[in-house]
Amino acid sequence: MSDRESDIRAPPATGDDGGGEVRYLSQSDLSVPTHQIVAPDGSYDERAVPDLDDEEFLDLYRWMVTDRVFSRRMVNIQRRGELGTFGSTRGQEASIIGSAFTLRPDDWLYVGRAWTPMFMRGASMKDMILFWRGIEEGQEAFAKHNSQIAISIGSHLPLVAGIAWGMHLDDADAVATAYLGDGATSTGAAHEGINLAGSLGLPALFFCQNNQYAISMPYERQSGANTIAQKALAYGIDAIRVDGQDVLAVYDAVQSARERVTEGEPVFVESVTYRLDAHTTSDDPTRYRSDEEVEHWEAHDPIERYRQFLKSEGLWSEIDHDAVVEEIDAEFDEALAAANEMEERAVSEMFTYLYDELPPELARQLAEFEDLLERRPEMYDYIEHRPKG
Amino acid sequence: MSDRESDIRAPPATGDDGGGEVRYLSQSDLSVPTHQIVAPDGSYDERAVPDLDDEEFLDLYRWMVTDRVFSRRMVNIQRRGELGTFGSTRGQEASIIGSAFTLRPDDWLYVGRAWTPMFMRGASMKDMILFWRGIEEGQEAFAKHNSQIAISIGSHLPLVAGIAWGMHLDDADAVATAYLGDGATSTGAAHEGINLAGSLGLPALFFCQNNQYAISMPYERQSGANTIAQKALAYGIDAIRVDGQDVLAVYDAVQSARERVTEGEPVFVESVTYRLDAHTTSDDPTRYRSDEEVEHWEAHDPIERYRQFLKSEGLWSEIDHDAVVEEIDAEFDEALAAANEMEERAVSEMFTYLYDELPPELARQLAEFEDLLERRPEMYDYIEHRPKG
Amino acid sequence: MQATIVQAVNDALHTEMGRDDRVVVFGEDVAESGGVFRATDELLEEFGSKRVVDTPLSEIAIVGGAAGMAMYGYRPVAEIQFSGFLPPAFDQLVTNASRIRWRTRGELSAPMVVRMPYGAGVRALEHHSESLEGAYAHIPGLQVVVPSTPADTKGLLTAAIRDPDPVLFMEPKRIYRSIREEVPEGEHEVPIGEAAVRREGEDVTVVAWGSMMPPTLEAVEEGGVDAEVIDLRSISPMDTETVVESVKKTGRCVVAHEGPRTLGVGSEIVARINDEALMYLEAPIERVTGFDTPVPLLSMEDFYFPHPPRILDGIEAALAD
Amino acid sequence: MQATIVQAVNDALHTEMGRDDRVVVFGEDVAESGGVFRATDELLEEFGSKRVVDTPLSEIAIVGGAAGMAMYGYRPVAEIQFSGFLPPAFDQLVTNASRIRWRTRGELSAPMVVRMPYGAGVRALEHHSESLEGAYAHIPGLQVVVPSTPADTKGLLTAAIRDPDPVLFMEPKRIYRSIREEVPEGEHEVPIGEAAVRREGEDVTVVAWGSMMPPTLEAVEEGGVDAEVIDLRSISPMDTETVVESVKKTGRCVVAHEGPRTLGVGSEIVARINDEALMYLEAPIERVTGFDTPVPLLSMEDFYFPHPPRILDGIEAALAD
Ligand SMILES: Cc1ncc(C[n+]2csc(CCOP(=O)(O)OP(=O)(O)O)c2C)c(N)n1
Ligand SMILES: Cc1ncc(C[n+]2csc(CCOP(=O)(O)OP(=O)(O)O)c2C)c(N)n1
Ligand SMILES: [Mg+2]
Ligand SMILES: [Mg+2]
Repeated sequence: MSDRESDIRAPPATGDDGGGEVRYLSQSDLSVPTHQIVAPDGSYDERAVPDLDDEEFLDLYRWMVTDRVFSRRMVNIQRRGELGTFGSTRGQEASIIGSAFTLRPDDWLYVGRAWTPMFMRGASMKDMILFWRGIEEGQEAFAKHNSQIAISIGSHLPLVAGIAWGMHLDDADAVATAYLGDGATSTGAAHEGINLAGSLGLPALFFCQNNQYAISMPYERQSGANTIAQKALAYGIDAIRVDGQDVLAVYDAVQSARERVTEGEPVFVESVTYRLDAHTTSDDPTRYRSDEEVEHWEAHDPIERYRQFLKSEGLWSEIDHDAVVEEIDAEFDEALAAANEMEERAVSEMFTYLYDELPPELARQLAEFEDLLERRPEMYDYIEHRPKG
Repeated sequence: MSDRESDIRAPPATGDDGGGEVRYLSQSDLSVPTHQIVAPDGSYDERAVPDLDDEEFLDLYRWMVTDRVFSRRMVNIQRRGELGTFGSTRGQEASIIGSAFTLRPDDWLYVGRAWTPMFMRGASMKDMILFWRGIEEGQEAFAKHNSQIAISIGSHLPLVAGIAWGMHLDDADAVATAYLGDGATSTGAAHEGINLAGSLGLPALFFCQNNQYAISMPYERQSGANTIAQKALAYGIDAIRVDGQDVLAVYDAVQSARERVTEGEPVFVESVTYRLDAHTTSDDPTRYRSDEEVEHWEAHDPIERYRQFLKSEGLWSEIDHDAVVEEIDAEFDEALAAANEMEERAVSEMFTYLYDELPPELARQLAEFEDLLERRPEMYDYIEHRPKG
Repeated sequence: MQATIVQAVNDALHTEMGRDDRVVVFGEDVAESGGVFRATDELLEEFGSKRVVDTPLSEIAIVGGAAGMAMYGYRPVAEIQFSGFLPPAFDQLVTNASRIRWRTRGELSAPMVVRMPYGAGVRALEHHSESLEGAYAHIPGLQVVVPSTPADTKGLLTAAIRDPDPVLFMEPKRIYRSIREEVPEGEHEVPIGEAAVRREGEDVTVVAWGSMMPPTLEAVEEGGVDAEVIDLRSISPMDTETVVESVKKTGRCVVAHEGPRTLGVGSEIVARINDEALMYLEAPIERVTGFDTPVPLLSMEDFYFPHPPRILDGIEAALAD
Repeated sequence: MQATIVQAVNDALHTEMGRDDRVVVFGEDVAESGGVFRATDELLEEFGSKRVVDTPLSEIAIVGGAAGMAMYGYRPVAEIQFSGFLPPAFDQLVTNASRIRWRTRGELSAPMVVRMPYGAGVRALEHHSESLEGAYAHIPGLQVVVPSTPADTKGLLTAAIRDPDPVLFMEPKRIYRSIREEVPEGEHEVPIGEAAVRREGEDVTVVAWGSMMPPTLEAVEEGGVDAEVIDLRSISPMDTETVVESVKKTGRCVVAHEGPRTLGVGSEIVARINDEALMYLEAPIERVTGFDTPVPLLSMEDFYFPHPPRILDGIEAALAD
């Protein structure tokens, strides 16, 4: 029904094709513009630049560098065996920072591949190290800032719709944001979560980083849809497609989207970007993509592109890049040291956080186990308590 | 990526919006034509009429009447207590018959609200009565004709994708068809099944009867999308929207779709129709829709519209409507009598069809139960063996 | 007030929505039409369309959405139309609802209820008759509650809504309307995790819940057995103590349930009695259960779930040796 | 040939794909990259892109698609990347795969395999460590198989692929590469439904499977116990007879598994022994299991699953009374 307001729903559709050939609705008829402000060659139209002050422009840069340094350091300590595994975000910095820069503290955020947004919302690098070391305090810390990381791909979309529903009931001046990957769009959970937001008109913002791969699966084979943005049409939700290597375009798009969302309309943003590193430290991307392709995208480095912009604006001189990196490295060193201080935790932690009150069977299991650990210290020959993941 | 063939995937999207305003992709920019051949007033353009011979034109009518009579009779015997429950298809005859008329015996078919297609494929009215009486022989009979009815809404879409995948492996000259309702489009299972077909290019045909309601839920609130056809864009699949009260338009659309599918492209068809009766015999539609609305749609009766067409074509005289109804009624009487002959079945049936070979635990449970039934005939005071549903 | 089980559900919802405006009811066909069993009748009229909401046909979104809304601070009571349609949302139970508190070390939690009619015997179609509590109670962090009387239905549903953690509330639809009894007006809470002794006895302990309670009591009556009949009420957490103490007294036990036998809740009860009272057992514990098959379609469904003679047969077997 | 468990998986797939061209392998990252554990390595190269296919990230479509393809006549072997990602497809198991034959009275069937690595201990993230066989084995019509040695892995996977009904094949990823043994070249089939006695003994019966086998054998060795050690191998159907006969001999029993205790497979084993050998029991059966909590994140996951001292403690408890 195109007239959603009519009292009696529309009559059997009237033929607007005059009884001719069967006509197909096809994606080839769809034109999906991609928002861009700074072109790959660094050029841009002054008038399109978002209205930020100098400090904000510089902040965008600092956060992108933070993202890059953090990934580098994490990959590094993982190689040294000080981390279970890690998913680097190198290449996606503009996409991640440009979007998260628009969020406010009351907003909720559920992410996939995007770690720095947690820092932007008040969590610490230490918290993130703990998370990747498999220490529950990481997620606890994120939760304090209305943020969570979802591991089961797509599973968080219904949660985000539910959070947005709560905001809607509250008339809250906030949005619930889900980051998701290209792969996540194929899941039933994502579908149902986004559809719920669309059908109830919930203040949810869906930010999809199309980084071209779901582990080894290229987006072209993930779905028959040429763009991810067009998937929003399935929910009657408006969408923006944006160049994910252009931090200003991402900021501009998500800023606009966030405003619409606060007015009660969910919005879907596809950010076209690229994961330059492996899926995680356990992955070997040479099995499924060419060096040539990676080099091609290396040449579209988002930080480099933004640097061009800062230079054109005369802001570059305000940044001492090496000092910025040094500062972040120092922050990381400190975070790592703090994380390394983590005490071994009591075995009761496994049990006590499951329910508000420990039920009898669980209390019994805990007591038995504590007793066993006391009686059989040889248990510790088998248990690696891994405060370093 | 719009160029799905390129060796290196597309570079960061180039701005085709010249750095201007953020532009939204919105369903309001979408024009979704609705295919129609015979207008509600009975007029049509000769040249658009599908190329069928007279007998086929008459068959369409007979099948539509079969569908209507079958629903009437089933509702009737349900009221008499001779059936558990039943979902009438009154109002959807053009949608159901026009589509199923295009299918071939080697095609597979999984349906929701659509019963006559089973008859068209060789199952009998008796089989359908058995099905609604909760007698497994119904589904067994359908299966012989590569057909099944799915009760869990949306759950069959992945199966149909899998069947289509088999056909694709086989290079079979056949299509796998799923009928689904407007409500089913909200399920994760439907999403994943259709996406699989789209991404692998499987010979699947999705025929969605948008009958405006999922029980009490009107389509406008089922999804934010104005049309269901546009949901196909999410999968890169081509779609047709068709006036589901116009049997020739439905036939034409699905015929065209089926051809494309055999060429290796899945197609999605939305048929806009209306359920005139209750959801099932347990439902009271006056709780959620107005008499006015129902009357409005009664005036768009698909059989009536087709009658107009037959009259204009000079074919109406070849039909003795009352005789047709009488014949179908007789067929139903016979089917009902045959169904009523159903013997009580052995209790072992509950067990023996689960695995190819009865595993020991199940054999044990069966033996115990048979023994019990023998030892305690008072069991039958509690068991209504319901050969009539 | 006199009420049936389904009326008690409705009453609890009315009462709790009136008491706490964080309580929100949603699901398929719950608002406009008041639910396919009328369990949510008149809620829309009384509490309006913001707090009583029809959702799209999407169980994943219903359960996951409830978890999100609960995390945010509301008290969602979501309906799944029939228990056979909860499996699509299994992942949201395992991956999200049951773990929010655990994952965030108590920083967030998911005080939500998923209610659904379960069980066979109402002549419905395939998938409308499941009793899979055995699978759900295996999920750490998820509470599973099954009432068997109108008063308990109100009291336990009230407790479930007020509980700080997620509860799957399974309503015995076969007896939705067959029992009518006095149900307390106004607020009424029955604690989760406590079994009820429906009948004291010395010779054998019979444990059942939900729609198995009437046939169980009938079997005991019929057989003239001096049985202690326990209505488990909470499957998870389970009131092991009440069961074990009773078995220590009687030395014999029967468990009756409707779900499949293998890995059904009966197995867990046997295992717990084994843990704590094995040496009191004078005979094997009898499991009188549904079979390890799907529930037959309606024409033969009556064969599937235990009736009084089958339960009595189990009781007599337990008493035999 | 000498092989590890994961190599045995790969070998079985190569052999069966070579033998029967109806066998098709698909899942996330199984083709181009050969699987995250390399279980499907070189299949794409040998059998081409029509029979070895990377799917979208959609577990519902993978499991449901396998059922459809199997109905149509192929022999799909679908991979779920980690057991924690099977729950989204729970409904396709319950509603479709397990019921195709039953629903059509044998007219159609779903000869399919869903294989997946399960269990904790490889330092992976949340949801990568689950052992929910207790929930899956509760589904009527679904077979659940868990190998513990390379030779069995090949033999049981072969049997699963050839089986006319659906099989959930759970691979113990913690020991994917830690055991290497002789695995028969070419075709090798081990029947589903038969347990293996890994060690004969008189004093106590110890039942385990999958990744619990090495610590179980180690505990027995360590403790110098004269235990009969049974590798269950098939969870469903279960070889009750082998277990019961052994318990009749030893009078004592321990079950060790990794999944949560409540409604874990251990409960079912206790219940079956109760049914058939209660009066032979000289002591309560000990369940040495994972706890009724989610598997802790990696830093504490080692606490979760049973290690030799815990298993030995269970054995000694069973021997004590
Ligand atoms: C439901 C589920 N299935 C499988 C996995 C294993 N897995 C982890 S990440 C990943 C790919 C995700 O791709 P995408 O959504 O594009 O996000 P990206 O990693 O590219 O940021 C897969 C398959 C998972 N975590 N969850
Ligand atoms: C997964 C699932 N959830 C709920 C139901 C209960 N139910 C049966 S039919 C129906 C509505 C279906 O609507 P639609 O898909 O539009 O089909 P229609 O009945 O209109 O033909 C519902 C909610 C079900 N059968 N399956
Ligand atoms: Mg990706
Ligand atoms: Mg409908």
